[in-house]
Amino acid sequence: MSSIGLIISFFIIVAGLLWLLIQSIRGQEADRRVIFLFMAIAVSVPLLFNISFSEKATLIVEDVYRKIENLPAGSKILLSYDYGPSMSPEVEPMSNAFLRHALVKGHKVYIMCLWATGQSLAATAVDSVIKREFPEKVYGIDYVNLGYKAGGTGVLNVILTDFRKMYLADVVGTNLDSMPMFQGIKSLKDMDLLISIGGGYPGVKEWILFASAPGNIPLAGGCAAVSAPLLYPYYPRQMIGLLGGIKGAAEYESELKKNHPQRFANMPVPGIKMMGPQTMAHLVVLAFIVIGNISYFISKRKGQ
Amino acid sequence: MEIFGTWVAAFLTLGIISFLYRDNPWYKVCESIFVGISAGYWFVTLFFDNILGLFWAGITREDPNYMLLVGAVLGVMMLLRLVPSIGWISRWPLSFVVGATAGFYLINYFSSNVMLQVSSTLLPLLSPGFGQPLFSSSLYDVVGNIIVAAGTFTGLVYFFFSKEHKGAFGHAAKIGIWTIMITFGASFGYTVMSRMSLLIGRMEFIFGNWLGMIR
Amino acid sequence: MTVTRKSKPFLTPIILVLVFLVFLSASLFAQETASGISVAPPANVVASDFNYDRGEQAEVRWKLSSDDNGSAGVIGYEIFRAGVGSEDFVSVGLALPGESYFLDKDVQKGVGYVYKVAALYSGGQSFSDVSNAVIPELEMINWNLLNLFIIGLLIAASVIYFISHAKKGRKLFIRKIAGLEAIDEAIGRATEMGRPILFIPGINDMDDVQTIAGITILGRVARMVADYDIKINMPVSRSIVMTTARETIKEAYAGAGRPDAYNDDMVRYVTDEQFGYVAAVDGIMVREKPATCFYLGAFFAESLILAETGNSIGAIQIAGTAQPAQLPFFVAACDYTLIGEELFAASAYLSNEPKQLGSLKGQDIGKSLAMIIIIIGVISATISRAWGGSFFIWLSEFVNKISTIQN
Amino acid sequence: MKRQVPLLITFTVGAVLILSTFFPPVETMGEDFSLYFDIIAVFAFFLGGGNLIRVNSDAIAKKKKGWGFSMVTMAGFFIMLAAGLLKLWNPGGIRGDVAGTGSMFQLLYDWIFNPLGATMYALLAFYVASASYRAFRAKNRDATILLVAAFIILLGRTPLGVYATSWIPESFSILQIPNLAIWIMSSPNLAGQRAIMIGIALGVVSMSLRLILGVERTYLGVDSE
Repeated sequence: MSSIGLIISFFIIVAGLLWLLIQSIRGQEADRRVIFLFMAIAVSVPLLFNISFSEKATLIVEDVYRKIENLPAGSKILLSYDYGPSMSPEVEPMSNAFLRHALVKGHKVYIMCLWATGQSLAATAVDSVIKREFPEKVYGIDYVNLGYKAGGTGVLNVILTDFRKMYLADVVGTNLDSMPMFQGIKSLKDMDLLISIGGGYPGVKEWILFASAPGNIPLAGGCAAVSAPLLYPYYPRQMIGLLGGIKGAAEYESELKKNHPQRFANMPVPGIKMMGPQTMAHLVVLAFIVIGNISYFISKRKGQ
Repeated sequence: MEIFGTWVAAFLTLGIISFLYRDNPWYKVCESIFVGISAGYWFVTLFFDNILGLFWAGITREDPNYMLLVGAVLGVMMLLRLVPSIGWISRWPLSFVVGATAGFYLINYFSSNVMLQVSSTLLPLLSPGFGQPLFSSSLYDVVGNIIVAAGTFTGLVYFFFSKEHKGAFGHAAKIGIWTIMITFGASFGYTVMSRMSLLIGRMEFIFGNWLGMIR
Repeated sequence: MTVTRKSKPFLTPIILVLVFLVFLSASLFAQETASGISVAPPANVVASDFNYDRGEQAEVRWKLSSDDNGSAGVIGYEIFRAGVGSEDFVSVGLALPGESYFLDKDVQKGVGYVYKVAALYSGGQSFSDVSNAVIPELEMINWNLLNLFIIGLLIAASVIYFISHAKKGRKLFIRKIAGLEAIDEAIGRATEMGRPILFIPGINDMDDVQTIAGITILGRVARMVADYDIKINMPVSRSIVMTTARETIKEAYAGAGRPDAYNDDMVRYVTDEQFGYVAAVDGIMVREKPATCFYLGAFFAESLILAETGNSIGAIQIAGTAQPAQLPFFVAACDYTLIGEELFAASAYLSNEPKQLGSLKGQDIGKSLAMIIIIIGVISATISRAWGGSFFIWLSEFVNKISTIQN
Repeated sequence: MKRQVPLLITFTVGAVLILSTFFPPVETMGEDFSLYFDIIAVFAFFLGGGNLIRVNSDAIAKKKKGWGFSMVTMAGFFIMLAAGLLKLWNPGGIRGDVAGTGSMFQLLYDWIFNPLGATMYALLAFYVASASYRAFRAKNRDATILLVAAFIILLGRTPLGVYATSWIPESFSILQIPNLAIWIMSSPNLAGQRAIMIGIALGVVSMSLRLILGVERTYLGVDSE
């Protein structure tokens, strides 16, 4: 169904843009209602025929992907859910993508959160992603959920030197020492990669200043699009990479699909799905800017 | 019951979108409904939050805050505008509001905008680390710091009122307006995505919840 | 106005007694914990009144326990508080290993307190001696804000100086602001086409200085409009803005000698809801097709909806706001845009009164001050980071100190 | 009397609020005054609401053009007022929370208020497109810079941007569109925002002083003497 839809919609939009181009070459301005019509098509068609584009990862996302991909199997990755339900629709796709990638590479995943609301979101991720898609993974050996601890940067301060000072047990109360994956784990410094997801306070910035920098541990970030510009200055020196908004998640999902085609054949890709109409709309806006300038230059030359 | 709600919402959604084609009775109906309902909504919210929640509760609790009566007196004075003979008394609460706003904004904006923004621009241009070798920081940071400091400086120059934009001062102002233009272009382009997701949300409502065409 | 150091004659004897008592109990207490692998307690705990507050905060400082070296024993500190002379200590807070300061936020003014700090280790707590007594006091002046006060005073003085200095009628050069020069042309166009002028004062109430700026510009615009026979159409979304706008327009028409031409219906209330108001304004624009649209005040996401609808009816649009996020949309969609500061300068600029123009010169002094601080700060930071040199390091720190606000 | 007293009130209230930040005992005066404002605003709403009713009922009475729509507005206004103040269909009855689930107030909010607001907001997507088409034209140097900056950022948000410049070698990776976009957002964009914010703050200082000193008084409707 979606392939036919793809052809039809592409045909409509390309033909329309061509017609607009000819109009502009003749120096006629496109009527604003035509532009509105194009926007309506550009957004609703990909929704109806769920068209999506393979997103090629930008450097800031690819660095994170390469880091997790090249870590030796069994490396220890800490994933921190630092966001609430209102930001969840924008950052959940990326936190699930991180989980899938770490588990498919056989890494050990340590889940925790600095936001109280993160705890229930982490729990749903464990059920919907790990338990359903990776039944072979064993709790306490391959992954653990440490849950929420109040104190924000104070928590980071403590676990930077000793996990057990802050977390004596995991979220369900089992003692850390009874879990094989905690043998020899003394502090954050024993982690191979830290990932913080969330754009508020405490968030990625606090993880950089209070954990990654003092402990010299590599850190990757994930945040809502609106807070990405505030985190860009930390890349690349204090942060190996950053996923910004739905676009970052879509790029990561397409990398996962491209490099692990069989394992992730029918993996849900909310990021890529959402980016379908976004990309189409952006391309139409870009086309209008180009056409607008053409008709301007032609009318100026005609004017002279 | 829920179906009825979705149909009402769909009718209103399409009514508003029809304005894009041109002004029509369908849009006028939606507009008047929106104006009426929202005005009523705000009065009800203000009544429960401010009159009952803030004013009445503030007066009737154990250590009542009688200063709230000041607000009530000023409020009544504002209503006296309806009485033409002493309508001029309504200028008193107005000047109270303007005085309070001016005083509050002056200090607030000054400390948060001027002091904070200036102090965060004081970046070392070359090597950020203390005592590190001269060009240790990567080109990326050096250029970045220079642009931030120079851009802020020339931006301020552009906003100068009392000096002609000529000579060196004029060039600095020109660089300043260029920086500001880059800022406007960049933030316009950056917000396009968030505006699109609003429309995508409405389209999902129309095609999904209402027409059920989306899997 | 010097602050005399608070003398507490009656306290010294009490402290002496207390110290003796504490010494006695501490030594008893210490033996008790000898059994567990105890850690050394924190030493010389000092309590002091938090400076420059309303007497509701007290500070506690201590020397780290000798076993707090990040490896073994100490996993944190617990701070206890008791009234002066009483022994029932209550835990008021925790501190992390390596921290030696705690701010106790819920103390009462004028009540005496003593503190003691326990080093926590897996086996239990190792208590320090009891601190000195402290009575949180209210300080009249917040000296931390001295730099804010001085710089603020400097800029305010420059504004006031130029306002008063300007009275002597010396012509002051003020650069052209395109948006404001265009107002005459825009009003002329409205009179030619015989179509109304739409004035939108933003969607915030009179408790936003941008709305007040919009209303002051309305006063000038209404004065110009009063001379011609065209209507001002002003839908507003706040009731206080409605009454203020009516007052302003009525006075402008009276000032122009045409009090009869004014009627209250020029300004009408629509709704407080942001998008309900925008829907109604769009309707007015498309139906009454104003020749000129003014958007002057606080605008949020709806800025582009108004500007694009205004453009679709071919109106001249002059916008102005101090919301940085909305400026790109106004710059893109409107004919003229007053950028941030220019919105506030507009009423002075249009009034052409020497006093008002003087205040713009005062603003420039503020900008030059900011520019000087930036230059000195950046250069001193660069030199001090690259080559050191104690003067530059001191200068860089000094500039940073005067431009940051500790609270 | 009509002119001196208001100016005096503005001056004293403004000066008191400015100085109060420096004296802890009166530090929180700013918040108290905003409480008073909220109360004044509620009283003033009767003026606004009254005007809304007068204008619309006037249109209906005189059968002005579009008086039918005024009827709709009045109906909406009074229905919402009744639903809220009388708490119709509210499970908790007159004591219940005004927006209790199932109450008419909540239904009107979910079915009418919310979709209308969300759709008006969504119109922005259309207007962003038409504004981009119209405004980003290389008319002069400033407009060209505006255009180029917007174009790079927009391109950086699509896969096209990545493919277009992926051929640039690693050492010059800064020139690749997505990285260029990130750099623009973190350096020049930051500088421009700062200059504007500092300017705004100084504009507010000057405006507030003019208001407090009574130099600017048009808001009072008292033009220069």
